[in-house]
Amino acid sequence: MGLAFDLLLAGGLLGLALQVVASRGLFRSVVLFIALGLLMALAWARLAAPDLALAEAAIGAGLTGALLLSAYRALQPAEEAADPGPAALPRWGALAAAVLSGALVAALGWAALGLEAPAASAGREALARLGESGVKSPLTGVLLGFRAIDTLAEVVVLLVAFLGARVVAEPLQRAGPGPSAPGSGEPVLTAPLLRLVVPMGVIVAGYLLWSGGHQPGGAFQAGAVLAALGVLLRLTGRLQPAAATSPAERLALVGGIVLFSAIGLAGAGTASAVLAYPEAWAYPLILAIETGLAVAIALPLTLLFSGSAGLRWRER
Amino acid sequence: MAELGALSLPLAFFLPLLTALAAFLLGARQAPWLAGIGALATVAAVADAVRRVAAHGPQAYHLGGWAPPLGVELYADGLAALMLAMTAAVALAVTAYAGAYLHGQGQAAERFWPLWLVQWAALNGTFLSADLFNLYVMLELVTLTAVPLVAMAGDRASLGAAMRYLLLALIASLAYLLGVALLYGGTGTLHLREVGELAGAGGPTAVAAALVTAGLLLKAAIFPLHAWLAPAHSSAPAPASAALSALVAQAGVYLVLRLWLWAFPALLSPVVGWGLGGLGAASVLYGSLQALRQSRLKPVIAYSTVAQLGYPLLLLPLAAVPAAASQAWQGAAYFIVAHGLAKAGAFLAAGNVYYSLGHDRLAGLRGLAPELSASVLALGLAWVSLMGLPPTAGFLAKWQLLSGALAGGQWPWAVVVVLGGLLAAGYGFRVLATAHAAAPPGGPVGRPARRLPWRMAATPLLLALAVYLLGVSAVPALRLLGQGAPEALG
Amino acid sequence: MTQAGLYTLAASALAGIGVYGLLARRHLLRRILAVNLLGNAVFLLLVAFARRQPGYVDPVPHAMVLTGIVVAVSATAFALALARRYYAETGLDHLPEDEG
Amino acid sequence: MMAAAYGLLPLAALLIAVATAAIVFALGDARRRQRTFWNLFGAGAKLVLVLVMAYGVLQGDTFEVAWPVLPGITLRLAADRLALLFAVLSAGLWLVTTVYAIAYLEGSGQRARFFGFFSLCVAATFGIALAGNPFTFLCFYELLTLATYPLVVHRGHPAALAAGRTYLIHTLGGGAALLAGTAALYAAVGEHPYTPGGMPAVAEWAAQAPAAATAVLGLLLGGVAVKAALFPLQGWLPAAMVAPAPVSALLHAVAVVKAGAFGVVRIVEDVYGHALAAELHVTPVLSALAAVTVVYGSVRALAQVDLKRRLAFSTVSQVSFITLGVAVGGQLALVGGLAHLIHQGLMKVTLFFCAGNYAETLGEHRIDALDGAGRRMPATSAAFTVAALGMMGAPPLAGFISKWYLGIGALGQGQGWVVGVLVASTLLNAAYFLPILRRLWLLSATRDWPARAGRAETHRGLLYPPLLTAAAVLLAGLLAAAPLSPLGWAVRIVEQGYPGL
Amino acid sequence: MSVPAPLLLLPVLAPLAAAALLAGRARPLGAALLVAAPLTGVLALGAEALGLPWLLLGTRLELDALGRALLAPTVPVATAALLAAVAGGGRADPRRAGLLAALAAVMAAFMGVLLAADLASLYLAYSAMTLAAYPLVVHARTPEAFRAGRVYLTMALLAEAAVLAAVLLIAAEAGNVALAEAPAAVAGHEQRRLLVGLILLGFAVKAGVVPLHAWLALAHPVAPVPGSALLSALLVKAALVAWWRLLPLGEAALPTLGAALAAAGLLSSLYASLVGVTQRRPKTVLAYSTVSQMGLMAALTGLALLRPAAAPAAGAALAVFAVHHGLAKGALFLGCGLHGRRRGWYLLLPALALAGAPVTSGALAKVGLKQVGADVAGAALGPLLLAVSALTTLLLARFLALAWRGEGGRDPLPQRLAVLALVALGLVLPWGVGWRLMPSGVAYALQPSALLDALLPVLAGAAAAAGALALQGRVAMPRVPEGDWIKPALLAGMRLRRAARRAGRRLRRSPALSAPR
Repeated sequence: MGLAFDLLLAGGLLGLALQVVASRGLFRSVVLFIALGLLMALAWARLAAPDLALAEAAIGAGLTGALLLSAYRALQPAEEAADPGPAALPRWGALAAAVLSGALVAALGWAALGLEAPAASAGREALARLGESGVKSPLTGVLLGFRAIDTLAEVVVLLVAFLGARVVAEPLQRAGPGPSAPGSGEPVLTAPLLRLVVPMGVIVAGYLLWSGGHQPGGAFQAGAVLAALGVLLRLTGRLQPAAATSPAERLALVGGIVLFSAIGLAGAGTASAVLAYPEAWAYPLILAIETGLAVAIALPLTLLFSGSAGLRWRER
Repeated sequence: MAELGALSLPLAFFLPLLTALAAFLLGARQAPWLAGIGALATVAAVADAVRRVAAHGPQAYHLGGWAPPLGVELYADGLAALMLAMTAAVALAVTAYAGAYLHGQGQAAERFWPLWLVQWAALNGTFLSADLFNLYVMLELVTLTAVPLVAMAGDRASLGAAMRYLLLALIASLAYLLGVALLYGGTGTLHLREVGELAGAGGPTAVAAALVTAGLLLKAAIFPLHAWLAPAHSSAPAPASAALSALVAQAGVYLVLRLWLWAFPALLSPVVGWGLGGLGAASVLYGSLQALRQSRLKPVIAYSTVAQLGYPLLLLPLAAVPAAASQAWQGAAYFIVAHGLAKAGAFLAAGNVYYSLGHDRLAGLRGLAPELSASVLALGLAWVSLMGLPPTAGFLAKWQLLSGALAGGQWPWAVVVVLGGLLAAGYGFRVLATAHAAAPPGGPVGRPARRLPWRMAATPLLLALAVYLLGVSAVPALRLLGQGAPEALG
Repeated sequence: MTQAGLYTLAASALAGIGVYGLLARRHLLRRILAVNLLGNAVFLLLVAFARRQPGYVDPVPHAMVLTGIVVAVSATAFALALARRYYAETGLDHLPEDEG
Repeated sequence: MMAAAYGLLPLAALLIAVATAAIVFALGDARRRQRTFWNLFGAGAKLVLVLVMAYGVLQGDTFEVAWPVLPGITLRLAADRLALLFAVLSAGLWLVTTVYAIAYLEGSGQRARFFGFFSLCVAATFGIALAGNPFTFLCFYELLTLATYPLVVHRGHPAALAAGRTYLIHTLGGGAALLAGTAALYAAVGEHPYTPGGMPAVAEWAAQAPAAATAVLGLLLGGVAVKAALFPLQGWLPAAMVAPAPVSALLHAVAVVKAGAFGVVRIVEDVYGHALAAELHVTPVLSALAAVTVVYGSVRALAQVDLKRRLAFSTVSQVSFITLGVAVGGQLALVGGLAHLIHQGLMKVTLFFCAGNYAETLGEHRIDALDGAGRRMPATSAAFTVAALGMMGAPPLAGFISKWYLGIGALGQGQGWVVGVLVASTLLNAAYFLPILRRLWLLSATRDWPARAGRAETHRGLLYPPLLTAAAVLLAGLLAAAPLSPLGWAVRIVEQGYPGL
Repeated sequence: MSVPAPLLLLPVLAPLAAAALLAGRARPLGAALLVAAPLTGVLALGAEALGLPWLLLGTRLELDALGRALLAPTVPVATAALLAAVAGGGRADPRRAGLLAALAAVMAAFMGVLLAADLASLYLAYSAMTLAAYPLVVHARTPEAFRAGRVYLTMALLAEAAVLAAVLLIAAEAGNVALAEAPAAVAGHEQRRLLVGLILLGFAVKAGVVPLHAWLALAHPVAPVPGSALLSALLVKAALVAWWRLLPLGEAALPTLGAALAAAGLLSSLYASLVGVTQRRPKTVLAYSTVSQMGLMAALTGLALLRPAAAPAAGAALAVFAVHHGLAKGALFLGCGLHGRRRGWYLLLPALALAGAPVTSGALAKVGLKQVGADVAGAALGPLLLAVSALTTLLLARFLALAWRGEGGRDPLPQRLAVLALVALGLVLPWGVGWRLMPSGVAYALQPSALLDALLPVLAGAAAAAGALALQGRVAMPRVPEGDWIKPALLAGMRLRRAARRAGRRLRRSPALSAPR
């Protein structure tokens, strides 16, 4: 029964993926990709990875989807047929691509299936020594304990993506989903709904953050929720794009990383090594770091969606 | 447990990173001096690391105190130390140069500094990390800092180059990650040397190695995956071009060597070696021929990068030949160092040309030499190393490669090395001759519109001179390289 | 066939589809989509690996995937920004064929 | 302390030239007086150091500086007699040429660049002279190529650039061959210092792998043959004539072609040893090529109407005598070859100085425009005459001495045909030099020459160098039997270094 | 009489110093020194050998017997020629300084040839002389002069090539051998025949052995008078000096080469006299006379080569012959430089001497030749020599007829004195030398039978001359160009070159080869 469901799920994944690639309409592809993300989250949930499912749903499907849609709109020619569009791949080219992809599938499948799961692995050791990390959730232990450097670097990646996007930034009028002028055209329910959703979201984020220590959740998921809130506010015009990054935003952008680095470097003195935590303080420190990280994840994502250097509350 | 003594290893990553954050926080106005201080601090950390490696052998640092496979290890052997040192030298030059180059360009400066400093941190991380997945993150960091630098000019050409670069780099990263996933699935570890011990030479490992290598070769712009490099590297602003060619692309080559010699030595059969070496050779020849055909200065230099990146791969077919291995190994490693310094010098000198004239068309460079003599001199000096002529580090590296190839009886590589040098001379002198040419009647086309700040004039010259300093004797560097080298290559 | 094996195969196929998309489609957005497909394939593979042995979930691949997701979204966001700017400057939604 | 410094003289001499280059580069174009001072100071100081070394070597001192460059490979500067023969030539002519060049380039642009590379060029030549092993030789040999290129293209016009390209294609190609050869040699036998009579390790290797040894010897000789302008690799030399006269003088007399010829000496005598080279059947080929070059260069020179081009082809011809002397074998021929190294340098530098003087003072490059120039510029023409007659091998000038030893050396080796080459060369040299002399002295001018600016026939800086070198040509021949003459030095080298020949 | 050895350098250096002074500003002093320079040669007579091991390849200077004898004509002829040149007209001649310098150089070089006692020095002096003579030949700067110069230089240099080869061959065996030992070295050389052949060939040009004489006939007429005098009286003798110092005379018998040389010499003599008669310019006639006389001297050398035992006698005879010829020819050429209407009287005595009239030095010289000839070749040579003598007389008659009347004008006293002095010395010196070297010959020459012998051919020649005079105007003299074969040869060469060029052009135009470039 379970396997049948999995089979269905996998088939759905592949079918969607094929549609994403093969579909004629670009919009359709984008939407299907978002759907694919959701299915993927489902699959991961099936594979005992609820944290990942959560993150994939929020980030992989949600935020990425929002970004894609916004970009899709921006890439539409102002007038139809102004752009001939990319020439179709010649038949032999498509054939070669198919052969190559097929070969990859074959090799990969053969190799991946042929791999014996090793008796000893980093994962087993991580589970065995989870206690030393100061948290109870294995994932958080790995992310913020054993392999903290990856997490740190990954947040830097996000910051860098923001910085890079600033380099290629478009004028504010064209940036992100475009300037939204709320008020007249806004559905009636929007404002009250938002008034409900935003505090809820913040609370959920806080909960996720806190829960990350022992069950599914954590800085990423919390950051994703916050970012989703930001997207929402930006779309509804509560948040307006700004041409400059305010000092507060700057601080928020780097604060998490600086905090993480500072605690990490302090570990060389207070604990055994860089990125080690003194045993007694491990949990609070990790929580502090996670808080910083959540902000450091949410803000760049929001800004990236907004396509602007900063955000300002709409003047009332 | 971690040794506190080797704190300089994590610091080599953290110091530029924190400087970048500070530079971003405080804005463009404070960035140059901040960057200067951060650069000096980083150089100090690197110097300490290098000193330790030289004195005490390879240094390992277990981040968080977690030993592999659980934690991530920073590992500095001779090769890594050499790369760190080279990176420090180039980065110092780029930092000094960029301060003057970007002076007065508020927005560009504001964006450049954090990106560049993070890139430096990520590069140091790439050279130091002994963890395959951590390497992936570092590589992504490098890529995502590199592409905006390429796009900085914001014109059609640079945006297209950046776009192509980004897409290919992302694919490369994912190919690498796919390989890493397979390796973890097979060995249960991500640690480089443990993977080397556990992976064996089976088919799945071969697929993983192929994926990893394909990704890295794409990042290193090895033929036939080279097409993105030249437009990208020639579109970036000069200091970024220098960093991209001297450091970023070379990091890919470095990782190819690192992985094949440490993680997949069992797979390095003659056929595989000859295949990879053949790709390197093709890169050398193809890049050189392309460089000969360019009509602008920076693309010439960029294609020269394609050519030069191919040389270190010649080590792979030689590594298994006992008579050749040691020399080829030294040659390849020294080659990366020499190329890095020389290429950075060349790009910065080209940047001076661009800065002064507002263009870098070769046809417009006639009669240029008197106006920019220091820069042209630097360009010439750097090129001597790229050609592999004495008394430069490039020559010594080429000599070692050549000797290795000959001692191992694999003369085709020797032919490639010699031929590559000749071609390099061909495209190099094409440029230098133009610069030496008498001005056309009516003065040089486009007289220098801008005076060159002395820092910009001096930096490429100093980089070029460093190549000569390393050309006086390679012994100290090679002794350093010997620390922790695989036994077959020692 | 185990559950993990099934998803392993699915991941392989997904990777193939992603690569095909990269090779066969030239619209920038489609290529970015394809890159994401490829990324998803890798993640799926890792998640499947984590679940290979009964009664045991390997947290390390999970951590890798989580990190990977953030990296992927960062890269995608930047790529989209770049593509938009490229389109704004050139009016092209694909890269010209002539390379080098 | 003093003793240590004394031993470091080779390095000091090398660094003086490099430092001169650096200072001159740094001074820039504008500061003429300072540049002149440093140029002359550098050249003078180096000559003094070289002479001190020469004296020391005569006293039996050894000078050696070596440092490891790569594992198992050292950069080694060693002052043996042979090295100093070449070093004295280069240092001496550097000084003279510097004086000349300062006067010659007065008022032209890019002098900082010119003199900087000029100094580098001499540094490289000095390094070639004192190189103590093939690797060191290779390093400086390539450096020489690089340092001379900017000089060749100095004028910067398209012809100069084209010549520069020709020059590079030849010399870099040669350099590549030398690189490959040297690397292969090292790969086979490792590093050994130059050993008069040949390195024993090479002999052993050649016994085991004669084919490889022959191929490597071919590569090595092919590499140096380019600079030595050996047929058919001589094409660059006439092309390089577009360079200013002091450069031509430097290329032809002091640096480049001599570096090649000197390389032939080192490779044949000190790496393989003549006996081994002969055993591998390389020396006969080499001597045949040299002979062909001698004749070919002379025949081509006959047809040239541009004075410098004629001189260039003459160089092609004359330099091969050095190669010939080495290839023929035997002590006497080697003496002749080595002496010719100096003699040809003195003669050719004089000729180029004079050609430069005609070009600079009279504005004439063509031979047929020089009718009656002897009356307007008697001193220059006298110097030219001495050098030209020397080239012909007319006694008592330097060239005669070389030919004498080459001839009797070849006969002593049972290679009488060399005498035929010598005789043919004499005749051909006469055929292309005597008409020039006739025009200079015996024909009357077809146009009015530019008036003298002062009392001297031309700038004194242009006048004295050729007179000095012409006097040297005369003295080198006239006093050949004196102990410290070039011949005497060559005899010393051969008697003490190559007793086995 | 003992003179310090270093003074041996004086005859060489003094003319050079004089030339240097002439080039500078001390012209009068230079001129004086120049005229006096040849006189320093006398010093050499009393000097010991001088060794200068540091010079060239180890130089030795010494006067051997032949050199000693040759000083007899050298000193007076050179002094007279230089005096004539210095005192002679054309002070306004812009090329006078050049002429004097060239004369000085030739002078110095010839002295060098006489004094050289080692191989390298001999070669040095000889080749220097060759080159230094060129400016003399082309002094007039006319196309004719340049043609003569070209022919001269070409032939001389080709010969020099043989000389160089020979010198190197000797040196390879014996190093820079002292000339006293050179004949032995050559005799013992493993390639003796080749070597001797090269030596003969190499110096034969200068010696004017037919057919290598062409340059003489071209060069003498165009050269200025003092130059011709030096060329004809002295320069050509350098070849003899070289032969006698290098050939293995008295050391080894080389019958074939010896006979060939002797035959060539005699034929030269006959041929040159015959051709000379047809010439129209007095100096050309004299040039052919020189060829003729040099042929006899070459024949003497050949005889010595033929039979070693005859070498000493042949050497003595040669020395006497050379002294005689030098003085007489010097006087005749310098006489040609006079302009006076009665210059024939100045020329008569030397002409008679050359013709071998009894009691003249010519008679003595011929006695020596005859004696050696009879000794080596028996009586067969007698009639031949008779014919030679007769033809010589005819030739000189032709010369006198052409040169008797000068074109008029006053000659400076020094010039006239110079000629007269040579005439006078020509009467005395050969006898003096003969007395020392071949006393028996002197005695024989003065016997009546010998006088008669000498008279006979002279009379025959005179008769022929008278006949020719009688026929003058009625029978056309065959016209032989100066240098006989050289002009047709040059013309043929030119035609050949033109034809070749034309053929080449046609070839290039032919469609098969005209591929687009």
